[in-house]
Amino acid sequence: MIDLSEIPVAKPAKGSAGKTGTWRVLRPVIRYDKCTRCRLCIMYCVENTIDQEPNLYPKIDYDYCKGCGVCAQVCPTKAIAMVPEVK
Amino acid sequence: MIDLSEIPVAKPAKGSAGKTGTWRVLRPVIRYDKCTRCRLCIMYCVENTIDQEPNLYPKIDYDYCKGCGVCAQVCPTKAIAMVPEVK
Amino acid sequence: MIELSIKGRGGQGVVTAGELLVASSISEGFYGQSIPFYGGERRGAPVTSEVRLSKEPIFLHRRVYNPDVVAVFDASLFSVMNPLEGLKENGKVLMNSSNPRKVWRETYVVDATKIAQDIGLVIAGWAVVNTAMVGALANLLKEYVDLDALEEVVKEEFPGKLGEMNAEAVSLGYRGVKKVD
Amino acid sequence: MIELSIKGRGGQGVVTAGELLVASSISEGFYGQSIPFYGGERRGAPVTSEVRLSKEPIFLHRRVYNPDVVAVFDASLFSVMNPLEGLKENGKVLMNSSNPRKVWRETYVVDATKIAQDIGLVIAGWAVVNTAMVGALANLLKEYVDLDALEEVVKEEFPGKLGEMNAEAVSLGYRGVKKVD
Amino acid sequence: MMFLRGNAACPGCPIPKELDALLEVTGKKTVLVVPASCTSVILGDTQGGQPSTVPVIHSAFAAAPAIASGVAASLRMRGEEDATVVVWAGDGGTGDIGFASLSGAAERNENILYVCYDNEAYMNTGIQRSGLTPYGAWTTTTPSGKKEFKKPLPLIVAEHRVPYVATASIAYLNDYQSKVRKAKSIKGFRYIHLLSPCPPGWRFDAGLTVEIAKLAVETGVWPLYEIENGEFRLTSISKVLVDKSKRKPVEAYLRYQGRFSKMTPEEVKALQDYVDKMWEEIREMTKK
Amino acid sequence: MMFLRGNAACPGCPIPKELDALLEVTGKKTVLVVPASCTSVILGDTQGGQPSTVPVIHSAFAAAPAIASGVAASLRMRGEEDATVVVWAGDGGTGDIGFASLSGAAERNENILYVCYDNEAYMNTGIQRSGLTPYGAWTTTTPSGKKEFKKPLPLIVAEHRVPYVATASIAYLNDYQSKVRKAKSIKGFRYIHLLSPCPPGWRFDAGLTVEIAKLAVETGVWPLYEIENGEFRLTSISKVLVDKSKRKPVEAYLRYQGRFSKMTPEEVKALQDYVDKMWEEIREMTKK
Amino acid sequence: MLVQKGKVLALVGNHAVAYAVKQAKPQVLAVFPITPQTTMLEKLSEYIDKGELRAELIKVESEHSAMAAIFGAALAGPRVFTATASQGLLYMTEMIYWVGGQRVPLVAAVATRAIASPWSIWDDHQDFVSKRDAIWVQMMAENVQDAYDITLMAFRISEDPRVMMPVMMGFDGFILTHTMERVEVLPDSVVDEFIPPREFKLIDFDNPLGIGAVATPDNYAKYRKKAMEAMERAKSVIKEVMANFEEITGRKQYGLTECYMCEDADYLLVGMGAWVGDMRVAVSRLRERGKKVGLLKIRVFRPFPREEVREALKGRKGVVVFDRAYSFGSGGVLSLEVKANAYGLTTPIHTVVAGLGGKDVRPRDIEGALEDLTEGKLEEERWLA
Amino acid sequence: MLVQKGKVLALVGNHAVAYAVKQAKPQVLAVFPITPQTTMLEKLSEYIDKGELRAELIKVESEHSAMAAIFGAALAGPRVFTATASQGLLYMTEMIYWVGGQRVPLVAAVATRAIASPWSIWDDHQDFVSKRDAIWVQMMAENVQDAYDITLMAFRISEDPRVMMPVMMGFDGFILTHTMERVEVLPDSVVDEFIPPREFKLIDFDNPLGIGAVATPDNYAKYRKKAMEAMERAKSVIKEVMANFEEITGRKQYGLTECYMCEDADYLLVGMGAWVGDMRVAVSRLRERGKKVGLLKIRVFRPFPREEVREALKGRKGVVVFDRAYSFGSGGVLSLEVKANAYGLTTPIHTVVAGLGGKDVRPRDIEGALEDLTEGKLEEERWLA
Ligand SMILES: Cc1ncc(C[n+]2csc(CCOP(=O)(O)OP(=O)(O)O)c2C)c(N)n1
Ligand SMILES: Cc1ncc(C[n+]2csc(CCOP(=O)(O)OP(=O)(O)O)c2C)c(N)n1
Ligand code: SF4
Ligand code: SF4
Ligand code: SF4
Ligand code: SF4
Ligand code: SF4
Ligand code: SF4
Ligand SMILES: [Mg+2]
Ligand SMILES: [Mg+2]
Repeated sequence: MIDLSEIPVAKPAKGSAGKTGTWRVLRPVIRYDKCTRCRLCIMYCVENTIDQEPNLYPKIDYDYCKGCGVCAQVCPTKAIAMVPEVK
Repeated sequence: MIDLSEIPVAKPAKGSAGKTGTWRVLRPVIRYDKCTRCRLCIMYCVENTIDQEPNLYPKIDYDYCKGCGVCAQVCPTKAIAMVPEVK
Repeated sequence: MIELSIKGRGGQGVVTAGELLVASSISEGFYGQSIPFYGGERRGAPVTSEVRLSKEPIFLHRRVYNPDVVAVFDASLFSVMNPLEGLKENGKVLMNSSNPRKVWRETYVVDATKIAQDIGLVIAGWAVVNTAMVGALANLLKEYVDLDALEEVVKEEFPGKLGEMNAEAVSLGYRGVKKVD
Repeated sequence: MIELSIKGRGGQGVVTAGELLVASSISEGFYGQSIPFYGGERRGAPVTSEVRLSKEPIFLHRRVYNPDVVAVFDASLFSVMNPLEGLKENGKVLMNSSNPRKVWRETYVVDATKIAQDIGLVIAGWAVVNTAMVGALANLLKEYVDLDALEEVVKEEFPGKLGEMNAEAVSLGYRGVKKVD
Repeated sequence: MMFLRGNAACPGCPIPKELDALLEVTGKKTVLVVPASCTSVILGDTQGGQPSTVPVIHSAFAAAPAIASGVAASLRMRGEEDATVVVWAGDGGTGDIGFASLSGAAERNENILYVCYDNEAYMNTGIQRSGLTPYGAWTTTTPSGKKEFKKPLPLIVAEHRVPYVATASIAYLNDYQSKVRKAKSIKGFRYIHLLSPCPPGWRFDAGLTVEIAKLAVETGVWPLYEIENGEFRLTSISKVLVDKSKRKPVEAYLRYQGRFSKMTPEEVKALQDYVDKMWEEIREMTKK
Repeated sequence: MMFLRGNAACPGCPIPKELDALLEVTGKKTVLVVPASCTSVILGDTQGGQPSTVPVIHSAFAAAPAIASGVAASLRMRGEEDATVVVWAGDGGTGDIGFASLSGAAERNENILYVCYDNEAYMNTGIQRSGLTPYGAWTTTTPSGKKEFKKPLPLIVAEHRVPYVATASIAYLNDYQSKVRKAKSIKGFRYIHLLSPCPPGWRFDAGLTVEIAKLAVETGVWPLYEIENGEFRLTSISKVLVDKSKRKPVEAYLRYQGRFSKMTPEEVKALQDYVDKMWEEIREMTKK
Repeated sequence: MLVQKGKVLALVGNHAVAYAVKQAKPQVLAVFPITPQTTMLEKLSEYIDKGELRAELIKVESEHSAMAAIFGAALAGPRVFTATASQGLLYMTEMIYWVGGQRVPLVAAVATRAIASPWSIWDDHQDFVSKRDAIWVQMMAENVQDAYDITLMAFRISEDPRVMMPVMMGFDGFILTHTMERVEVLPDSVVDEFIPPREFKLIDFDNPLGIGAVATPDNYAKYRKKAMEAMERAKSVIKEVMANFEEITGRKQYGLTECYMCEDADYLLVGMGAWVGDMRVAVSRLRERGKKVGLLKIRVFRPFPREEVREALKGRKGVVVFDRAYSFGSGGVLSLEVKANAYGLTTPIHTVVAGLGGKDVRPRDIEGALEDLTEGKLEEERWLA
Repeated sequence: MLVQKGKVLALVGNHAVAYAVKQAKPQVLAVFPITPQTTMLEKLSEYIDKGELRAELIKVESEHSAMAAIFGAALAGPRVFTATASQGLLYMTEMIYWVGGQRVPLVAAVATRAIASPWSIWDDHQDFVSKRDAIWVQMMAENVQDAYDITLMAFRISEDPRVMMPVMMGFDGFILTHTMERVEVLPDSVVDEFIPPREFKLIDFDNPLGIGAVATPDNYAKYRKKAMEAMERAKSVIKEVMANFEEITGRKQYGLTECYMCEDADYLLVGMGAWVGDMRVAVSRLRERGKKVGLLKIRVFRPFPREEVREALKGRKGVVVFDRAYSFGSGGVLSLEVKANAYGLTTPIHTVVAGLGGKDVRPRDIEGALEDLTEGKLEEERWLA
């Protein structure tokens, strides 16, 4: 078979650009009391970094969430707050 | 000024491909008795090889006419005959 | 090795003529080379094709400057160019002509036009003279070209009826060639 | 010649910081070189810019491996990488921080974030810390960078009101830098 | 999840989501052909790996439709016609340098799904004008705003008489995915043109990506439609926007974007007129 | 006479006449930009000279619109805006390899007059299929006839919203010249698409060039029209051909051409249907 | 030694190559017409139309797309082929480097032709050599038989896992492409055995790769080093393949170079391509006149046969390289290669630049230069123009 | 000697070149963005937008069209300019040869960058050298000042009626394009005098020419010979222009090459581009350690400074050429040039291939190789990868 080390290719990997969560300046924080489990944040998180828990609540993967704030914008109940990362 | 001999260019010339009349197999011959001086042959000669004489009759420049027969086809009075070149 | 130059006009099958000779020579186990010269060739415009035939492998790839044989498809070419340029002193000329005029020390003629017309090999008003010319050349080049082999090659090149007609032209050309004294 | 490494994040003006230092050094008749390192840099992603300052012409073009000075725009970088990699034993570190923690033998801090916020240098929620950091660096690099010249350069780079504010940040940074013992 | 997190897209960039939504529909047997663009960078590197869970062929800037044609031919030869060959290209790769290649593949009716994600400039090289940059927009090569109108690419492609052409938007994910689904079910050359807001390039706050995409549709700047075998059909919310009164003024769309901030009122009006005229044409087309 | 006799065009080739008729209108202050094509050969050589009496820039196959853009910019700088910069290109150079370059120039609305003389194949290299080869036509690369329909290039160019697009035919010289005249009077990107019969390539007797060109129009295969600022208008004899009964059957056009000789009756019908459908669309367009 | 006698055919070069391609059974082709390659494309179209070759021919709109299309096709597994010349080869430059860098096995034939401006459709080698840095194996044919042979070997060399690299077969435009010669073709079954089934395949839905993703500097340099090593390995693979081919056909293959009448030669002529045949004749004639001359034919241009050339040049009194391509501002391209690779030797090396833009090279040109060389009258660089 | 002191600015390479271009007053530009050239394009856009440069910038849709557009523009008289890199330079290959063959004076800047596949945006010289046959003068800058200087000189050299040829100015991507350095710029008036008004114009309605028409073989070869001669003439023209520039600026220009610490050097390092600066430092350090080493910088790559290189190499004990570009299957490209042009000498020449795809070259790499050379421990070819 062919020797793949000879040929420039990339293999699938989570975190191909590293832990992109470290890029975050603002952190999205879900106030579960306000959350209606509508899933809009999951649907629109441009990074795919919101997981749906078994209880249907959204959960953010902070290792990779870049803190863009799209989820906060699309949340109909304003359940997501963007808070500055502690330095 | 620049030396044009250094640079690949062509200058305008009649007969850039030589005396293309020698390509002719059939020769268009105008029967002036049938010609109505309508100028259609002049207009449509694809080679531009039919001149208009002062008397408005068409005259073929056999040095360059390639003998395609378009003039004969467009002549409304069939005044142009295509005759084999004598070998 | 023998070198030929075939002169004709765009549309007369000059290149095919060269290839037929070469193919039949090769089919006989010999060697051959057909070199067309391409310009912006047009129907009616002068065209040259060059041929080498040999019993030994041919190494040369340059053009033929001093042919042993020149074949002229169309006498009117003399008014446009000198088809015999470079021809060896002791070379041969084959003319398609009805008029046995001597143009070189050793001149042959064949009336390829008439042969073609008689057989009905006429396309868009043009007599297809190349196969008759090739037949005539075969006669001059017996050492390299075998008539039967040539006819086979012609039949392979032109399918069906057309092949028959062309093979006949070859044969008539072969037989119709005459030396001009 | 002195070599610097400036570490920050995409969007913090790390490259501009290096260029401001170099430009002011050059405007003083010295030599300087600012070498940004480009990857697919993104807002928030770690970014490095390297600087050489010298009184003699600089010939080197390779990257800076053993800086004399490292400036860290954002303490959180320590969790992503080692910003002090290669720093000379006797080198200096300048941290943007409100917390005077010693990270190297010779450590300096300036609260560039606060300076920026106080002046109102905040864009899209981000404090613009680069000019305050550059001011602080000028204090550590007096031999090569003159405060007035630097302020001039900053005003040239940022037109109008923004220039004023940034020049003030430079000045506050210059004065606000403290050695951590 | 078909597109893995932790990639090099800018915060707020819709591309990862757009790709994930695409792959969700086309599935594992998809080949992505990606010419030089922001996506090339997002797709990782030989060291860190790639976020894509399907094969990716990186392509020279002008070559993607041809590469895809080759892949499609090979898959046909391999008897794997159930796989989907997708070109995923930016507006520059699609409408500028690669356009002859696209047009050729369309004319040959190659069996590929072409998706142009349109961020309306060369973003990977740092925001330069493309043929698809809209009128009035600032880029680094149009410092005073672009003077020409956006090249109407979906219609130009449709004029090639390919079986399927559609527009889409990240804000209308269902509409987008159902178009991908329809495209997947069709053989031949299929084209989806996806407006893809870019926070740094369009100069808006990263959190507004979806909002901006929505406004593009609501103001009528970006009509959602599909053209199936020559038949034009508005889709989703755009269906009601033929009525001008239902459309927000384009100004509502321009407002949030720094790239339009220097437009004069006259220019804004010119753009509004352009959009209104476009809708007049759309009205004609829907009548057919 | 603007185009000199004694050039390398095949007997019966309409190109010399087409160029002469063009130059008659655009005059001495014309620059011809000519990409690789039969015309490159017709335009002579450095030894024997050229038949053109105006400057010619020979161009790489894909480069003509860009070269013309450069010439136009220079002439603007020289203050010679009265000169006409003409791209004279074959169908292959226009619709295939050079199409990105054309599309780019159109989008930038460059001040050039683009004439595509369309002989419906790569003739200079000996009759290979182009994107503009019509359905059913034999070429050396479509030995059993082309399976795709002709790329509708004038309409694709028109979809770029350029100020002027027109079709023309050598058989209707007045129509052609008046379109050139109108184009000359307009600023910006102008496009004329000229059907240009080729005796050896289409396999017809050289004397029939004008006749074939006429039949293309009379059968409706080649409608004559112009699109000025988006306004579509039939011209010359085509005006009456919206009425199907006025059109000759396409078969009348195909009959004389060897390239169509192997078409099956079904294929002929498919082509007739295609033409009829095209005229339905034309009817729609004329209504607007 | 099993020598498989094949059929003898009379073929023009383009048809001989098409024939070899047909026998190699590629499944995807993408070819854009350009003189003097076009008749090869036409013949391939005909094969496919007649069902003699089961393949798809993608009728791309440009050469950039031709190379791109077969690149894409090759990644998915099938054997692929394209052909071009001159402007076409230049137009696909980006993709030429692309497939080289990606190490994709495929074969391209180049019907060599001069480069514009000004336009010229005639032969020289300027196009072929313009790709000498691009991680391609490059071989050049002397005659029509050679073009057929090299095309077959090219597929095998290209796909050899030790090489894994595109191969370019160059042959002189018109001079070979349009010249009919005697060609002995192998039986299909022998070809089937000679070229084993292709194993290369990068598109695999169960092992999804990002083909050609960004390489950071360290990675990039590493890949390039591997390419260099593969190129060096290619030398022995090519020799191995040639030896095998010689065994099968009984036709002497020599290797990367061939040294003709070299044994006791004081003077050496070096050349590549179709005029090597003419050089053979020139050398024989001079030999007849008692001149101790020989001929070194370069058959493989990349990897350049450094060792063979050095060996051949050693101890000669003088060498003349005939060049049909020129690197303006430095020298004849083949000359530069020979000199650089023979650096350290002291045999004087002269250059004759000839045949540019199809200028025919006459017997007296070759013999004349060679004779002048033996007599110390040859300039360091002579232009026949 | 009138030395015109100019302004001192701090500029990144791309802006320095843009500044020089602005001063040369081209009237038509056509540039397509590509990393790492893009910021030059952006700066030029800004100049035009602000009215500081009166020119049209044609926003072409590709690099092929960029070169085509300025080609067309240049024929009509105006001064023109473009810039590109890597894939862009490859994509315009056909037009690069076109303008060279047509002998059109124009200037192109190349921000050197590695070639895909795999993708790399970082520096090496593979793109620049890929155009070494194309009838272009090629010069390479060492630092930002040099890039500015060469750009100005390029216009003058290109338009010199004895040369009449395009000129390519290469400078290392990122390493120079994005690095800010001290640049002394000339006053506009001095530049106006230094670059005389352009005379070249082929489009003339009263003398209508067919530019680039077919050339029959004899004609073609003749034009190529003239190009070769012009390239040879260019050497003295370049020296003349440099001497003049030196006079004006007081900045030493040396000529086609510069030999640094060469006088008594036993060992010589040869290089081109930005890392020459690092080599200077390496040489100085080794000198400090008592090693007799020197440095030969190649500033003009085409025409290749054959005489200067031979002269510089003569009598050395050893030479190492640092190469940032490789001709796979033959050797380092600069190495090949040096060896071929120095053929006949016996000084051993080694090659170090380094810096491919942006791989940074560290002090120890250069010094190490040089030291190994002096100690007889350097391989014939060393790869730093
Ligand atoms: C031939 C060539 N020219 C230029 C480039 C540089 N380049 C890479 S990506 C890019 C812009 C891509 O724009 P677009 O297609 O719109 O994608 P985006 O980056 O906006 O996502 C350019 C100009 C290149 N890679 N190849
Ligand atoms: C890059 C490139 N590829 C291929 C060619 C070969 N070529 C020259 S003309 C031509 C066909 C031109 O076709 P078209 O534009 O329709 O003009 P026509 O010859 O039919 O008049 C081709 C393929 C070329 N010159 N350059
Ligand atoms: S969008 Fe808001 S309400 Fe809906 S699931 Fe997310 S956090 Fe909960
Ligand atoms: S901030 Fe952005 S990346 Fe993070 S979870 Fe919200 S949408 Fe996703
Ligand atoms: S035969 Fe043809 S070329 Fe001759 S005059 Fe008639 S139309 Fe003209
Ligand atoms: S077309 Fe016939 S009738 Fe008319 S001018 Fe010519 S020859 Fe006379
Ligand atoms: S520049 Fe724009 S398109 Fe590119 S990755 Fe960033 S947000 Fe996405
Ligand atoms: S091949 Fe056709 S288009 Fe070309 S010159 Fe001949 S007739 Fe004219
Ligand atoms: Mg884009
Ligand atoms: Mg055509």
